Amino acid sequence: MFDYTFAELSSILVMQGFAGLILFSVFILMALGLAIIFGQMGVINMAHGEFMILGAYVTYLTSHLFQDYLPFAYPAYFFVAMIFAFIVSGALGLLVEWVLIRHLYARPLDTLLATWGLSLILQQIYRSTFGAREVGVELPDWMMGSLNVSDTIEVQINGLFVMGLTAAITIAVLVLLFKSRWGLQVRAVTTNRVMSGAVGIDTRKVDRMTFGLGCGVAGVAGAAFTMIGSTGPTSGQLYIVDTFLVVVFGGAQSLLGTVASAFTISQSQSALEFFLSGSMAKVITLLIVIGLLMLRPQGLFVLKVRR
Amino acid sequence: MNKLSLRSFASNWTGFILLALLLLVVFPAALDDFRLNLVGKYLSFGFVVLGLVLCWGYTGILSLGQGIFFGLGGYCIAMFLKLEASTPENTAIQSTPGIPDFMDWNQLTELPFFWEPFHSFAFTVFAIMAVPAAIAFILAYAMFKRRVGGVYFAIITQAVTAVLTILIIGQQGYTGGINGITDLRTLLGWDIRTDEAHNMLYFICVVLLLGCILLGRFVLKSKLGRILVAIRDKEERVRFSGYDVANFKTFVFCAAAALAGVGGAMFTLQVGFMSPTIIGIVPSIEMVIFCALGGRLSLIGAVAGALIVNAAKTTFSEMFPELWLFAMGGLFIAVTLFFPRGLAGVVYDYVVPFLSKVFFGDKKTPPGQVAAKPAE
Amino acid sequence: MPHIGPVVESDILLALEGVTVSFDGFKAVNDLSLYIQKGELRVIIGPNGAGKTTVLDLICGRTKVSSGSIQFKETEVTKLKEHEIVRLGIGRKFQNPSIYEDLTVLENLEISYPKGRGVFGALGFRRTAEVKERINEIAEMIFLKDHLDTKAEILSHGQKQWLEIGMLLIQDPELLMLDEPVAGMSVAERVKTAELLNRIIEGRAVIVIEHDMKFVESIAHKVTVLHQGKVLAEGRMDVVQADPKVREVYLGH
Amino acid sequence: MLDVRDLKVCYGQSEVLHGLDFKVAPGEIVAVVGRNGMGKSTLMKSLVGILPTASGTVSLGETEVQKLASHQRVKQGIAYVPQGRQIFGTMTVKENIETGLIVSGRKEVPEELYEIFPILKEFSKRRGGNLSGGQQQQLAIARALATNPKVLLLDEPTEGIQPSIIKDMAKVLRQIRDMTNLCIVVCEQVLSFVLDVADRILVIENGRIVHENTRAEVDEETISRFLAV
Repeated sequence: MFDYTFAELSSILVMQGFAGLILFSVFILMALGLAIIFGQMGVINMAHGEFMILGAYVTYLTSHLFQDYLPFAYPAYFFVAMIFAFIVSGALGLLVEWVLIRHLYARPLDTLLATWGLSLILQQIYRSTFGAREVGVELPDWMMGSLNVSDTIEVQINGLFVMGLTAAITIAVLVLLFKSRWGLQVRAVTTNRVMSGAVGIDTRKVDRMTFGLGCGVAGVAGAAFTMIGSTGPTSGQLYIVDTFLVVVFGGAQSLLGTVASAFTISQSQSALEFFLSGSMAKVITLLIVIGLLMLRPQGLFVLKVRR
Repeated sequence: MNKLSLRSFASNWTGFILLALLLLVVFPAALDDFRLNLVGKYLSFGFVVLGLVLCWGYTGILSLGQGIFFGLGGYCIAMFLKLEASTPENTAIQSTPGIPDFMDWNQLTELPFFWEPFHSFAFTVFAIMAVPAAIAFILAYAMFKRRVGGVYFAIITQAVTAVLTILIIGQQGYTGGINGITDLRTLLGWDIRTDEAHNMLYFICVVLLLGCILLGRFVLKSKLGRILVAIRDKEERVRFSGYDVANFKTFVFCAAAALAGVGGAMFTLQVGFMSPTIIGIVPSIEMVIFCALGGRLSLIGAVAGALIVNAAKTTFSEMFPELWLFAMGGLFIAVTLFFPRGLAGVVYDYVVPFLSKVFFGDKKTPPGQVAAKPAE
Repeated sequence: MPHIGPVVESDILLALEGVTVSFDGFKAVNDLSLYIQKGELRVIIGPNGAGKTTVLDLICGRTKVSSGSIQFKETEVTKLKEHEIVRLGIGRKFQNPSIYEDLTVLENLEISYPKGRGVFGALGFRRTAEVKERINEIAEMIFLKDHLDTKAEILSHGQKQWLEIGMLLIQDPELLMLDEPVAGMSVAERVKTAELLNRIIEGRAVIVIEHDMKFVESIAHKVTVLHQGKVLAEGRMDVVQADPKVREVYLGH
Repeated sequence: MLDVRDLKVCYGQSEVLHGLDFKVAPGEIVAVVGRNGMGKSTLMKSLVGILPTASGTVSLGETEVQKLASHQRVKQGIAYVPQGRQIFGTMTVKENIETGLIVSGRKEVPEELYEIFPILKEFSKRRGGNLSGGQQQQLAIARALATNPKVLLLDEPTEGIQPSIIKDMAKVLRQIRDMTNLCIVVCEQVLSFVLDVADRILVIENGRIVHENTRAEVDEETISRFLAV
């Protein structure tokens, strides 16, 4: 690496940083919903990736709908798709909670197995419906192209858009959790489930809504995901392990911890990619995270609760 | 309810004898060479599920990384076989004769140092169990001393699986990459590709497996077995009875890894190759479902589970490839929701009481007359 | 009543000195000092939240001290792991009976038998005549001789309490700590338990946390009253009962 | 208002309450006294539905509630201030009170609550965990009152609180009773507080009511004998 000039080196670093930010966005999008469900309810949802992919497929379908029937509104289709994605994934989440998850709250390891089964079924449904090949959406014109920051640095607009969207979704979830009545109930139930019931909160309903919301957020994440990559039946599986590590590493109950750990992991991975091959970078990142978890089993950010 | 306690199950031999008869007499008599070899392949997963019964069913440690230990055992024997197959005469056309072909393709000119010991058969046999156990030890000791458990441990085993799989795929020159180690021919000069060899290997596999079942029984019937249950149900009390819980958990996790390693070696011998597709995250979690379906508290049941799910997989994915994932996913859900103790649980709760009612006309099954469901 | 009077240095079995533990700023135990002599039976009483259970947690290593020292037989135990403290000779009974529900009474006692505590020791452990004899002896003492093959989960609440006491006795600890040993017991069971305790305290020190004052009167040598993590009063039962500070804490004015 | 008949409650397989009978009229304050471990907390928890009822009935006016889940009982008008207060420590004072509003669907914290507990208005943005013990107790009571109850259950409200504040608490509870005519059941072992606050006293021992009397007729010596160290 000593062959580079300083300017080249710094622009490479910026580009790597930008790639890291996109990875960061993907992690955040996946991890937000997971953190809501795992952090607040203690449920391991291995089908989370499939809920996300569902959102991506909904976006794909919506884009075709617009192409065929509303071509004039095509530039705006994404925003409609995002809403659809939230509704469809969220509704499926509510159903799954009612049929499956509520019977397994006392058995966290079993939720892991049952939701894995669910993920296999969903994958096959996607494969039967959309085919095994990956599908992509056509980006509206305004999202194409890239911005030239300097002679050697350019950034893609769709990447920037996804980052902005990620920030918006994160803020929306934070606002929902800290400002809404639903968030109030969720935080109460997380702090003290028994006492929440005794002040009149319907804890079962809160559980169902929380699971549904976590899945809905995954759906929106899937919609955003279509802007930077194509979607296949097994795309969801690619990120599930990393995402769980992000959530666990951040401290399961802290959303800010999730954001911080997603940032750390994504940046270190993309920085390492500069020196090593992609797979070795991933190996080393994962090993570092595992090592740190041995030192701090509760994660980076432990919420201090006085009982 | 006419439930039999799990202990009366563990203490009776009917299930074991039926399984032994089925594997040693019925299958060899009824199946052709090809099918028998397939059963042998399925049975190599039986070793893995025995380990899962010990560490998941009895101790409560769910590992989503057994595939890796299976793979490590398989790679150990595959390296030995590959070296035996890569004589300078056989590899004369390579630019560097005498090293495995994939190394040559990847411009290696010399055998990597960690391959050297695998010239020795004795070392290989040792490594098949020791390498998985050593990796398991490093992971388990660190985690259990820090009291990381439950779902956290499960997720971390999965992450470790991801790491090792990526490493094996990425380091093509040393491991054969995504294709794995293929074209294995002879074991100490004995051609393992013939039908006779397959039959012989089948019997070796069955005898080893039955031996491991007995070993598992020995562990579960000892005081150690009861301590494992105690750890699963009330870890803190065990600490306050003066035991170092982390040591026990580490032991059982390592034992499970070593068993998986033996299974991997038997797999490689019977199938003739080892590759990353057999051992990643997805296969690892499938191994858990073999165990869950058969019964996570039953050694015999779990082995039966491995046979049934694998046989179903072969049949289904030949006939209705579309339906296989539905069936598999449905299995995961149904077993966890309705039959947490798996088939073995069904057998002891319903089949045995029913049989004893039919044959003995009594309501209570006398211990010792418990029939086990045939494996298939 | 034995062992009341000036403390002789060499007689001290357990010494807590200046022990403090805080949870997020809240001091559950505050600069507490407590000495237990060999062969003494000490009852700790105090209102809810006074830190009684926390003191036992500190001694047996379940909670780590924030500052201060705890010495047992002149060994500092604050840095030891739970199982190491048990092996030194401290046994602990929890407030809610903590037994292995899935195992029989016999197996519960066998697991607690202080041999074969390593992994391979446990693997090679055999139920010898000596072990059986010891188990029978204990089972008889805790009134469960006829229930050796009963699964622990179907025992009555009182029997579970006895079983847990038995699991400690089989280890023959020098210091026995019992957290509310008669909670949830019927009157008849209480009487039997008092009898049992009076028998097992011979030759060892015992710390009991208890609320049932009749029961305390029937067993106590010396009483320590805790209040807000500190020792409020200490001494003979009748003296403590007459102490105005104690009356205020319990009764108000 | 509150009518409890032959209430039996079990922990696992052992029965802790062996059939309690009592009634509380609207506007009445009843104190349940007894030493630790005699079943007071169990009674409170079973009334609010945290512990299941083994047999017997609990009625609120005309409605039987013993089969309902906690939040449904709260909706029917039972409010609960637990032992140790159990406020939501990481949430602000205002948010803590708002959790009690959910059941009635109200949005704003009623001004009356702040009038009763002015300190809570002042500290409404602070985290509950950072309040002193006495302030937390006020918060726990305010949170319970926010559910608009007919019956208020308090489990050892004086635990860990300075004697000077205990005096005030009795006054506040009587004030609340006068304002809303709700009935109050309070479990206690501090006799002075009991005598300050209660209209009627029940003594519970080993899961049974062993003594019952009105405040006017109560003999302090008798009660203190039940509580004595």
